[in-house]
Amino acid sequence: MDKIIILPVILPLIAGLVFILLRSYIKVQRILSVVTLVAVMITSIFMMVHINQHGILTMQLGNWQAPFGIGIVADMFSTLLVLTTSIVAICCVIFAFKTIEKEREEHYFYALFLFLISGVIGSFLTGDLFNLYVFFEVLLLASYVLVTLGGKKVQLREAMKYVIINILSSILFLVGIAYMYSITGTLSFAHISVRIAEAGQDGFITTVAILFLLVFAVKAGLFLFYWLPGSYSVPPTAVSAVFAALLTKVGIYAIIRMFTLIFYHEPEITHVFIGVLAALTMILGGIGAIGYWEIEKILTYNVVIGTGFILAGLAAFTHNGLLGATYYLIHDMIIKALIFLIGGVIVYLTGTNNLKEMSGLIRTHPYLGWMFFIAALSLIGIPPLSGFIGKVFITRGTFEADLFWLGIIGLLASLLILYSIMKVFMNAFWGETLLSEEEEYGSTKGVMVAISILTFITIALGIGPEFIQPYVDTAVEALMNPQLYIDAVFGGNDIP
Amino acid sequence: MFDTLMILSLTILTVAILLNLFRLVRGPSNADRVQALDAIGINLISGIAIFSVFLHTHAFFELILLIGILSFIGTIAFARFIERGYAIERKR
Amino acid sequence: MSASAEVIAGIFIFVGTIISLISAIGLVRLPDVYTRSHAGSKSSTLGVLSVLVGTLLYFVISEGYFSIRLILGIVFVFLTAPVAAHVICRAAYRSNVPLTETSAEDQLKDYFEQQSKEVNE
Amino acid sequence: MPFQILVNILLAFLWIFFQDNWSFLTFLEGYIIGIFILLFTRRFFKAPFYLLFVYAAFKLVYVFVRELISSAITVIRQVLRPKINITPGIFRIDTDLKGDVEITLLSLLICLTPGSVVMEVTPDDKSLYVHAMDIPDSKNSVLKSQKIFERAIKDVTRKYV
Amino acid sequence: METLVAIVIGILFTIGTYLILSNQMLRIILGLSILSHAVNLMIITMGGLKQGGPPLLAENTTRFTDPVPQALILTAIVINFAVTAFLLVLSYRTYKMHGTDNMDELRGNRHG
Amino acid sequence: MKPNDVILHTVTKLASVIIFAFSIHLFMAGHHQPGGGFIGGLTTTAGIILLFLAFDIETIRKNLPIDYKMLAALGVLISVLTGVGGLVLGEAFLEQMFDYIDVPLFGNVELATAVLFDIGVAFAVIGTSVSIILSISEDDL
Amino acid sequence: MSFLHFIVLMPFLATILIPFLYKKWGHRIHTGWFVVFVPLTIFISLLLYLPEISNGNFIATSMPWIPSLGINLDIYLDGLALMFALIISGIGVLVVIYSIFYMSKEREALHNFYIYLLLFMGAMLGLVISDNVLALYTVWELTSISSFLLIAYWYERKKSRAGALKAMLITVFGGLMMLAGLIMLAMISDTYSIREMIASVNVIQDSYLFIPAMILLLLGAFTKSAQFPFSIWLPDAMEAPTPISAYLHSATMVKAGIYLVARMTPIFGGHSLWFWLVAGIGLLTLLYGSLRAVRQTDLKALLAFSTISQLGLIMSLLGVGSAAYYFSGGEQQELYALALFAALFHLFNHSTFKGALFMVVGIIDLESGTRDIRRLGGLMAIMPVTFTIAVIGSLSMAGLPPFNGFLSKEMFFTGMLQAAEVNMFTLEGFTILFPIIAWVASVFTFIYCFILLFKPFFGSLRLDQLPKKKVREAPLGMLVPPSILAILVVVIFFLPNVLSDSLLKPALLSIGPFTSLNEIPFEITAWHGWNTEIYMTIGVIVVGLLLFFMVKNWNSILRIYPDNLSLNSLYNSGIEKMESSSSSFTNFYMTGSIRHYIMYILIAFVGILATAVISLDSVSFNLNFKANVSIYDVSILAAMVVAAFMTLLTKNRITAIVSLGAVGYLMVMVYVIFRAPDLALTQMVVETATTVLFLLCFYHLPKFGKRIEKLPFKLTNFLVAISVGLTFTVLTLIATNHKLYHSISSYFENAYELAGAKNIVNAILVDFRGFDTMMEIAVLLIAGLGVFTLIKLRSKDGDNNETK
Ligand code: NA
Ligand code: NA
Repeated sequence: MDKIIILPVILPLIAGLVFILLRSYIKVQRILSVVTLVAVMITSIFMMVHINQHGILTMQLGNWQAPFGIGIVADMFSTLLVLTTSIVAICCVIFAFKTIEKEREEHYFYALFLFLISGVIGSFLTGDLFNLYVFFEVLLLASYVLVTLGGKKVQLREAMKYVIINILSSILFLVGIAYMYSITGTLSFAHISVRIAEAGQDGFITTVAILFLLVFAVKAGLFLFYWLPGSYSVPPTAVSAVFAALLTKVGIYAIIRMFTLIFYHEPEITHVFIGVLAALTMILGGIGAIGYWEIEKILTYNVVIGTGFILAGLAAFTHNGLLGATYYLIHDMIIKALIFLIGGVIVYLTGTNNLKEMSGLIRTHPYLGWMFFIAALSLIGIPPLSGFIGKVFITRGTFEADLFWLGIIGLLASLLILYSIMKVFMNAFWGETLLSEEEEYGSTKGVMVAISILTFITIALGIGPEFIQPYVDTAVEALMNPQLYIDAVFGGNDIP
Repeated sequence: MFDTLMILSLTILTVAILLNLFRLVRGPSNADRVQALDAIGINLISGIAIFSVFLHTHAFFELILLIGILSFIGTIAFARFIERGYAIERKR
Repeated sequence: MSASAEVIAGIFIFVGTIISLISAIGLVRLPDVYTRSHAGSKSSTLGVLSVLVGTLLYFVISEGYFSIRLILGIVFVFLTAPVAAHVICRAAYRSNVPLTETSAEDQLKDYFEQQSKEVNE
Repeated sequence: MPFQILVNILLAFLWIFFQDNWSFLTFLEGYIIGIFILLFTRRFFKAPFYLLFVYAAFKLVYVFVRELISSAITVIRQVLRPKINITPGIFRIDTDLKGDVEITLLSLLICLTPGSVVMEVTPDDKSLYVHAMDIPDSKNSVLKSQKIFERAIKDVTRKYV
Repeated sequence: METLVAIVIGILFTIGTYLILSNQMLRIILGLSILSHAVNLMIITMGGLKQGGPPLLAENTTRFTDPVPQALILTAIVINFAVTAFLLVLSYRTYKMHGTDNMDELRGNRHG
Repeated sequence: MKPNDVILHTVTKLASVIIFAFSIHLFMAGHHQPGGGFIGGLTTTAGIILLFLAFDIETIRKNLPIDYKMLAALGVLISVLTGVGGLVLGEAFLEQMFDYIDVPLFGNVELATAVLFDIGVAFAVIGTSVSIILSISEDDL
Repeated sequence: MSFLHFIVLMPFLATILIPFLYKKWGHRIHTGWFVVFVPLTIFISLLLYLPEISNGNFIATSMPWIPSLGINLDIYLDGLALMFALIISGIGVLVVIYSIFYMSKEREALHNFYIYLLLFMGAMLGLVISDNVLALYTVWELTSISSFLLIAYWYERKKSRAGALKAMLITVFGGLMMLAGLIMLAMISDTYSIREMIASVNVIQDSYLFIPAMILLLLGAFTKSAQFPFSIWLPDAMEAPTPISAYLHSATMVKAGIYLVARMTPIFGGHSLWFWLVAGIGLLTLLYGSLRAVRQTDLKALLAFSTISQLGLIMSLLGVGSAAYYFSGGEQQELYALALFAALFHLFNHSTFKGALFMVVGIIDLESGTRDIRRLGGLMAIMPVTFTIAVIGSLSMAGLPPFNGFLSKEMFFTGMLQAAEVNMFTLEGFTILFPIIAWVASVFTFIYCFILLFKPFFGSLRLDQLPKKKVREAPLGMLVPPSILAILVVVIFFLPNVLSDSLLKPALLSIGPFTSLNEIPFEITAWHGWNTEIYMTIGVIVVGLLLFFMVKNWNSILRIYPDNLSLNSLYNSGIEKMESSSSSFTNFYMTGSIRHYIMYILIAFVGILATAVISLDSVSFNLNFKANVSIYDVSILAAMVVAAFMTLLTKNRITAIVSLGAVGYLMVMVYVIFRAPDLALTQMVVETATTVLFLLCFYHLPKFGKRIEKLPFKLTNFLVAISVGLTFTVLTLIATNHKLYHSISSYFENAYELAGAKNIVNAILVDFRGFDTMMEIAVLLIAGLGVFTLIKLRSKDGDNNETK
């Protein structure tokens, strides 16, 4: 059973490789990509069930005992993210069938897409600091190519910035790894954790912790998000939806992983600092979101707000805070994909990105409109949709940690989300209908499946969190108790 | 004694590389730079050979040939580039 | 055994580096790219060959280790250095890098002019 | 000639089997013994004894090295002068060598002659344009050694093949 | 040794940073490359410098330098090469499409 | 006037043979000496590029008809599949196996799946680097 | 799931059916006829619980939602809940009937209308019977959303959309604050159940979160109930169809805030801040609403402000009544509890007369085509029934007998007079203002009630002023619902204690300091003798009538207050300013300039790291320059630094590239001196390849330095660069001196036994950490694909810019 935990990483990878060999067989690629992702989804469900019964799943690659080899560690938190990733990926790839031009498909779109997913999942599952860097690079490279795929002027321009910033942050990531290696002489998360716990998290280690925080902050769009709005708005919808849903989450995941497993000894410094950054992120993101009239910008700044909100849960560093963060993380992946997909369809239908130039779509596209509305409510955290539980428990967590300002800012941020997202709804869907269906620049044919699935999920997650609650609880329990992770990695072996 | 000689040799070589660097920087033509680069490559080979003796290791013998190869390829590439404006020809 | 290795290798290596230094000086001092190519290609080639031979002998004598890799390296440098010089000079000439003012004659220029005349006709 | 080399190598391996000692030195022993065997049996082969070719090749290499050293010394002398006093220039030499290998070898050798670099080969492979570092000095020595080179090359490429 | 290298790393960081704050594409990329070198230098420094022979068991030595940083740098070098190759071609294409290599002219209509 | 590349071509033929031999050496030696799949692959690439430089793309393509992107993908695939091999045999992913067997003529020879893995690496490196160079060259750079 | 759950869920379930019904029969039978059964059933079912509740009992039942988190659909039906539930469902029935005649089945998308309405109804029912605060919050927000949808029912109209958004923003804001407050309460009391919270009221009152939770909850209540200054959304909400205004914005939704305050009174009552906030804001709202109402020319707007005012009245009573909790028993407690009782009574009354009045206005609007009182007049003759209802409604609102408004108004005065006696809280002198404000507000209430009654119905009918040429009495169906309410208004006046015993007292039991019904002493009587209250009422009538007839003479005084300073225009300009300033703020730092972004990131890194390392007192290292260093080390490193500087200083692209190459090749040497053969090999090849790529990509670009960089530009760059360099030097120095453990690498020295390899680095790469390598070549492959696609897949949008 342990063996299957590598599948979510390598299945998409293998599929992508096969796609390169099958370059001209687009139909086969389409089918295979869905099949692969469904397989990943099923695997992760199996993993979840298994973890809940038997504890954290690990696999030491090459059978080299920890900490010498690279370990793949699937705790519940990771696995939940893997599952969500696979679902989001399935929806986005289905969406891509109808919306990605043939040219892009022939230029390895599906391969790149699956490489991206493989990188994301790998980042969630790896138990090794340097391997995390490698997976970051996998997903980043794939994202670079996906951003530029198509070669439009604006794509190239924004890709330049995106790539440069990410290279810079990868360099700083390596700096962190170097320091970490100097201090602890090891790379496995679990082993680092053990060694730091043993030696005590002194001032310099805390400094290095903050270095890692800042590195991941760039990736997550936590406070250092400046690169994000531009690059998320240029690729095709299916891609920007995946970006919005997954890429920042990897950074968030890394922050949560490091600050629950390794740097958990000085929360008054590190976690409060995370809280400050989270608050600033929500404020800046919120201000950004309400100021604009372009759909893509509004949605992108919402990604930023989401990041801040999730990390507010980590800043709290209580059981409830992390519970909320986990729920909200899952929710945010789903909902960002959904809202970006719908946003893309709106732009596609109206031929414009500017809200002032569109109106009254609800008459011609009622389902789209109501799904947008539901998505919007979910984004705001209105119950009983998926954002609610996360919102409540993150807020409760911050209160428990006496970070009232953070909790209140989080709630006020959802007001800004409300304003920005309702602006989209009211301008795009309400008002006089400008275009008849024949005059529209595109149609919703074939794209509603993905959107409907995601809408269904956001509703289902909101109404039925009880079904995943045991899993989320297991996840949070492990996050709050690093020893579980460490024991799973080292098994019964001695820790050098 | 021998070690001192090796260090002396290395120092001389370093001076040589610095002089080549001067030419590399100074130009004035790109051909000059390629020339300097080629010479640096050659000097690097010497340097690594000396290090191998000095450190008493075979570990860097591969590097010697490799530098030779790359230096050659690099020189050819740059020279072609200077000559034609492109390095690799599509079709004759 | 080791002492003789050190003596022989030391001589070869030291001479080699001196030659390299001189060729580097040449590279700095000589007036144009063509004259510099003489220093660059030949002197430094000799220098590196001397060092490599010294190294080879050092390991042969001290350890009985006869390195094919080093031999191959020597051969390769020997083979390619003149080509490099040739290609660089040709490129320089074809990209119109002028000869130094003290140059006496330039038959190639005449040849090129004649060739382009033929093409034009 | 290739056939002879092959036989020689086979003999070397045979020697290793006899000695039951897998090492480079044993191989070398076997190879040298093989040379002698081939020398004795050379009349059975139609081609001239291949070591003659090897000899010619070595001679060529010797010429190479000699030229290299002398050319280097010439250059070094110039470089180390307090004031460099040279009159460089480009001149043409014609050759009767044929084929890529011969032309190449000649060019390489010329490149290694004191103070001269081949700049161009005419498309008909008949003439080489050579840059000399110091025309009065180099031009004559190039023209002189051209003949030696051409013979040495022909020895390798034509005589013993 | 470590002190010296640390200072060199600092200098490389300074130069690299100065370069990436430039407006020209090329200088930015050059800066990133210098930063990468600095980081690789940093990683190898963290394993301890010159504390044994090359990590080859065939060599006659009992102490080896730390092989792990070397392996890490190898991976990092390759990845960095991949990224740089992509970035270079990207910048070339960007230059071609936009007709400028000045990043200041590539701001776009604000960040959209 | 088109230059006469006779010198270059002749030396290139010889040099590239040396380079290819060397790259195979680097690859094979990698397990015990400096080298390995990556560096071996890159050296092979160097050889191929030398050919491209001295000759031209079409000529080399005719003589070495390889789709380098596919080669790269195949390489990665081989590496992944050696990993999967361990998995299929009930071991961990990427479990490498090695053994020493006696082969007549070659004596005691080490067989390691790591070599297979490394072949994948080499293919990937060759495929990628050559296809990068080719892509760029086929543009009007 | 209990029957009560079913009742609450019924409206939601019905929403699923509506589209089908509408599609199937919508064009023949008005959809409202199906819908009306929902509130009717609910109303009747609830009535079944009345006897039980009237006896002072309650019904609690639960249905799991997220039981493992303690979040369930707990229902708690007590007096307060039942009273609200009956109002909601009862008026719901009337409104639906009314809407059947108001909303045209030909022109309107009725399925949407009724879905929203049912959603709202369900939410509202859920709100009042929910015991779980998170479930309460759920439906609380749902009321905001359904209200949003209803206000914007005519979404083509700009005003509808703006009104809807405003209402949603304000009420959701309040909801969020309320959520924060509820979470605090839940945290303190460790339960999500309101009942359990009330049970552990001592713990809550001792908590330092008591005051924050109170304020947050009040924010929720005040926004929802349109208390000053959050009242601005309510007038704009009048864009909704009139049945909706009648239902949501008079009888139900706005009372959610009242409900919350009432519900929370057992927790917060007795605290001075609660008293001052609730009563004070309530009075302020009362005054503000009545003053603003007088000025309105739109009938619905007038009603809106009157609603604000009346809600303020109820709120102030709840505030004063909360003082009852200050006492433990006794006459004082009783007197204050009377205010609570009055609040509940007036709340009920208000639902009746205000509902009726809205329907009246709807009739006027529909039949005459306008709601503008400057154009209306003389409708009394044409619309006798409507007029009668209007008389009953407005006089009740004005507080005149024989209508229920009179009774509760009298009790209101009693309460306020009682408040003036308050001496247990600080600032006692101010309480004297309570009755004064109450009286002044009542005067204005009287005036606007008369305006409402006189302007449309008296005077002369000027048909030319009206959009509709033919003005008629409304159809019977439209008259029945308001008539029922009007009858109630009268009936309650005469039989107040029926209502009191069956509903008000059980409700008071829920919120007041009583443990059983028997303890509640209040009897409602129309006549108390000549007490202060009756003099106040007479004063109201006299002064009110005077002012009403002289309205032209003083009305302009109210207009002195400039419109653009009003809360509403503050909101409007605030929203605009917020948008423009936030976009200009964001544009200020989101410049699109990569240099700026890098600058932010680096400054953040350096600033934060430097602060961290200094403030955490961890700068410690020993500078040992000499150990282990030889001359060639220094030369190589120096050469590298020089080459790097060359890269920086040169103006020539090629020189820069080549200098970078030199740095790379010197790295090869560095790897050699640091005993890293594999690295040296790899670096060698990679550096060459990189340099070649650099040259290929940048050879044709023009020379550097066309644009001269200004000094400030250079200086900033220099400063940032220096600080980055310095920071990482120091950090690296610390790191090298901060090795706490031996590296794991000694394990790998057994590579030959473990992995059969003598090259340890290679063993790590292909075996120990083979996974890294596997993904690394994947990275390489992706980069290769990227280069390929960049060159091969081109967009046409840049053709004109392709520069050769
Ligand atoms: Na619009
Ligand atoms: Na010569």
